Formats: sequence, C-alpha cells, structure tokens
Amino acid sequence: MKKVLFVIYQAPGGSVWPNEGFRTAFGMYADEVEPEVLLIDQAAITLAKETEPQKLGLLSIKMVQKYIGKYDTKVLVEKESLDKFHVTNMDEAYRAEVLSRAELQARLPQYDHVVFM
Amino acid sequence: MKKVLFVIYQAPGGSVWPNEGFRTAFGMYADEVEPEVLLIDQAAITLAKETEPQKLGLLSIKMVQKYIGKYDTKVLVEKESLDKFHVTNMDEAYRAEVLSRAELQARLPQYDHVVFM
Amino acid sequence: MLILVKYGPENPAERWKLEAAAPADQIVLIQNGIFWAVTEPKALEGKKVAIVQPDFEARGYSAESCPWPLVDYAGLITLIEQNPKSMS
Amino acid sequence: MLILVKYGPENPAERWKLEAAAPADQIVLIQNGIFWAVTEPKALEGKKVAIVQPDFEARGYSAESCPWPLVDYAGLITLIEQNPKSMS
Amino acid sequence: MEKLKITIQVMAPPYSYQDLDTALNIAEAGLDKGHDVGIFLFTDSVLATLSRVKPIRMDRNIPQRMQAMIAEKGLRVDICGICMDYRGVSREEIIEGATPSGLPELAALMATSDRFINLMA
Amino acid sequence: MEKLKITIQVMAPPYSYQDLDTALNIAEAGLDKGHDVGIFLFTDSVLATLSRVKPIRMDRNIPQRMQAMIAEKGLRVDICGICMDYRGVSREEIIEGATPSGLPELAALMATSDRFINLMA
Repeated sequence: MKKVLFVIYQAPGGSVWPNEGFRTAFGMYADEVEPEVLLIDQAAITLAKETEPQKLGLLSIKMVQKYIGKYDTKVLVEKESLDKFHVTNMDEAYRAEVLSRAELQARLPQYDHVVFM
Repeated sequence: MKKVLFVIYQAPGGSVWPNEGFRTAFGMYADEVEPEVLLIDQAAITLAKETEPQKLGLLSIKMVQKYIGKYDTKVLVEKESLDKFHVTNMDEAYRAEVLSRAELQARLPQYDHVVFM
Repeated sequence: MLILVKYGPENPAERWKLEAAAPADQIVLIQNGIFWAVTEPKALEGKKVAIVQPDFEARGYSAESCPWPLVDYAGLITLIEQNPKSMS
Repeated sequence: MLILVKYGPENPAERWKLEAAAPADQIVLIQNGIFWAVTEPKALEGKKVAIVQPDFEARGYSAESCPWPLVDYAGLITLIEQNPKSMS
Repeated sequence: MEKLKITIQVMAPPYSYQDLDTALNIAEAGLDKGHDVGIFLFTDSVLATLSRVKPIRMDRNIPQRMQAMIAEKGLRVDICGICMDYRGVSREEIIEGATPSGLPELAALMATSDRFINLMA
Repeated sequence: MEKLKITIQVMAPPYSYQDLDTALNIAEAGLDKGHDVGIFLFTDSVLATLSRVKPIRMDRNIPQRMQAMIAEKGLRVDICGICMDYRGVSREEIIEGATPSGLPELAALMATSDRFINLMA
C-alpha cells in the first residue's frame, strides 16, 4: 500500500486545481494507494464555509464533500495558511484536520509520494 | 497612432511568453499601433548573450533579433531585474535600452495600453 | 489608467503594476487579485482600489467588512468606460 | 526523498518544499527552479542540491561559476534511481 | 455613455483557470450596457472555441456560452490562427460565429478599439 | 541498477510551458538507461497527443517526438479521458500508441511504479 499526499496550493475558482486535487485523490481508491489531501497557501480558503466558486458560475468545490464522506478521505490544512487568508469559519463537511507547518513537515516522511497539484 | 507597451516578466525556455510577447509586438506594424517591448523580472535573462532555449531543444529566442532589426522595435529592460538575475553580458543584437524601475514607471503615462504577457 | 490585477502577491508582475500605480489610477482587484486586500493591504495604501465583488465573495470573503469599494461586472464596465488607458 | 523544484522563488509551493527538505533529501532544481540558485541561494544552505545543467545553461548561466553539483538528464535519472520517494 | 468598442484579450486555457469566465462576464456586462465587445483568443485560450468540449454535467459549458453570446448579443470572437495550429484546433470544429484571424487583426483591434483589457498569462 | 518502472505526470499545456519537454527528456534518459517509463497526461497536457498539432517550421514537434519515443523506445503514454473531453480532444485524433485512460489507471500506475515524478501546475 503506497501512501500519497496530494498538496493543493492554489485557490478554488481562480483555478481548477483544488477540484482536480480532490478528484485525483478519490480516484486512488480504485487501487492499492492510500491518498490524503493537504491544503496550503491560497488553497486554504477552499475550506471556508462561504467559499463557493459556483456563486460565480464556476465549478462547485462543495461537491467534493460528499466523496470525502463516502471514502473517508483524510483532509489536512496548514494552520498558518488558514490564518494568513483569514479563514475563521471552516466548513465542517470537509472534515479537515488543522496542523501547523512544523507538524506537517514532520509528517512528510510517512508518504511515498507528495504530489503538488 | 496608439502606443502599446508589451511587458514580458517570465523567462524564455520555461515559457513561450518572451517569444509571444515579441511576436505580438512585431504584429502591430500591420496597423496604426506603435509597439514597444519591456522585459522585467525573470524575463530580463532573455537578453543575456548565453541565453538560448534552443540549446535545450526549445523554441529559439534569438530568432526575434532579426525582426527587432527589421522593424526597429524599441526594447526596454529594467536595470533592477538585470542585476537581480545577474545578467552582465547583454546581447547587443536585442538593442535594448536599460532603464531603472523609477524611470520605467515615470514613462508609463505615455502609453495607451500596457499589456502584460 | 485602469490597472487590472488578477493574481495575488506571489506574482511579481502584479506587484510591479501596483508599485507603478499613480494616485489617480483606478486599480481593480479581480480573480485571485483580491488576495492583495486579504494578505497585503499595505500595498494598496494611498491607491484608488475597487474589488470585483462576485470574485471576492466566491472566495469566501464578506462584502460587509471590506474597506474598499466593491463593484459587480456592470460596475467594472463603468470603470472601463471612465478609463481609456489600461495596464492589464 | 527526491524533491523536484521547477519554479523560482515567486512560487509559494516551491518555497514550502524547500523549507520542508530534510538534510538527506535530494533537491533537484530544474526549469525556472534554477532561479533559486541565482537569486535566493540562502534558501538552499545546508541542503543537498543538484541543478539540471541543460536547463541552467539554456537560461544563460555558466556551469563554471556554479557552486552546486550539476547533472544532465542521465544524471537526473541516477538521482531518481537513488531516491524511491518523491515530493514533486 | 456613448457606445464604445471594447476588446478583451485572453491567453489562459479554459477550465484550468478563470480567465475565459472573467472575459465572458466582462463582455456580457459590456454588451448589456450597449457597447460593441470583442474577445481576442490568444495561445491556449483558443481551446474555448471547440464545439466538442464536453464538461461534466454539473460544470458550465464555456464554448456554448460564448456561442450564445455571439448569436444573441453580438459578441465578436477572433481566434489567433497560429495558436490554433499549435493546439491542433481545426477550423471545422469551432463554434459558429468565431473567426480565425491573427496578429494583423489584433493590431487592427488595438488601433480601432476605445478600450483594451488584457488577461495576462 | 535493476530495471525500474518510472511514471511521470504532466499537467501543463505543451509549448506554452516547458513541462512536456522536461517529461520527454527525463523519459528518454530513463528509457536509454533501460528503465520502463510511462507518462501520464493530465488536464491541459493532453493536447500534446494531438497528431494535428502544427508548430512553426523552426520549432520542435512535441506530439511527433512522443510518438517516435513510443514506437522506437517503448515509452508508455496514458491520457486522462475526462481531461480529453474537457479540451475537445477526440480519440480519433491522437498519436498512435497513446492510450486514453483515467484516474483508475493513474492509481494503478502509482501503486505499481517504483518511482513517481510529477510536474506540478
């Protein structure tokens, strides 16, 4: 079983990478790969309750929530990024775990591949 | 006659924007538009004598020189960017004029459009 | 001059544009350009700034607490009408 | 772990990777990632760094004055062989 | 306000980035205010004219939206021809009303437009 | 060195950015050293499989180079199918030897590859 961390660093709406990062992670359940998703930098806003690109006619990001539930996908977010981008009201449906940059970096050796989207 | 400044800020090789920036400027001579080209940030390396993406199998950047000559296109480059990226040996075939950031910014009001590539 | 900013503070070209902005220039933050208002408001001090509200709100930010004028796309057209010159 | 860096210091994800790099991790600067060596060598201090020479030279920089080991694409494959894990 | 000729240049590919949506939103607002609006598609943005683009069901269809704006609101769409060749976009596959052109047309648009808005790379 | 299975994922569009060239350079060096190398084309990088791509004369032809590496060196090329639909790339137009697939295939590649190299967006 390979462990793979998908890291998203760009904002939803401005780009499709948060959607594609989650979609790729969900695709991993087809095989012997255990995916996790990490949000850093601008991507941290993905988790804000009020963030929804669909309001602007773009692809919804909230749609990933149902698959997070279905697959029980581990979602991590960097605390420093949440602070920097003023994300105070996190949407609990993402089931995200908040970790500091130091905690995240200490965690990296447990993954076979860390894949930035 | 409209005056348009095309600003390139990305490096040749890594992206096609220096090529496309020059190509667009050359295309302007078909009509009543007077183009100039400005290189800032990583794009400043375009002017280094030794810079040539073709060495790596990519599209040549030196190919633009012949059109700069043909159209007598004004090429500007920011001094601070040359310094930052250690461009000491400029290729004179680009006929570039070196201006400081302050000088460039003072120049902006003379253009109708400043178009970043 | 209308100055359109669509990337955040990580983008060196956007920083260049903002530094170059004269007090009379109309800066418009759109797309990820709205992150200047969130993480680096100092870069906007003394400048004439408007934020495209649908882009701001789609990224989870509330118009209520925003100290800059917000415009919708029709409002952006008004700013385009008012400014024949552009840096974008 | 092999850490591939293909953008310069303006990219927040690359900065994150470099900060996360342990002393034993093999960092490879490729494409515009070579600009770290040019403009922000401090970020590479104490790290195991290799630079892809064709990418470095195509951007006008000389191998002679480069304090880091340079590799060609075959050399990059050797680094890939030596490092089963990756961050890229 | 008098009627203005407004040109919007786009470079980024549709869907991966927001620029096509932004361009269409600006264009629509301009057309609704009575202006003459055109979009010039450069480099990867030319993909937005492919009628065959098929997004997932819950996503927006950018080529269809553009085609409807051409037909119903008079939006002009010019496409850089060399950019089409580079991306394998053939003239038979593009949406109705979009016009393959090139840099001479962009130069003419720049010369004749009252406003020019660019969405940079 | 034992023979390794190496997979390289690409996302950026060809020509606009260097990633396809980088992927092919790495793949070629790996194949020349006797490894089993595959490229997984995701999002805009799928354009690199269009046989109709026509660069200007002095530029490299990326799809042709990839096709030659498939035929002559045994490069494997998988293409994300949904990404093809999103970019209007039809299965009839792609280079010989490239295989439309999807995320299940990427998952299998990740599970079975000895090395995985990604060229991020």
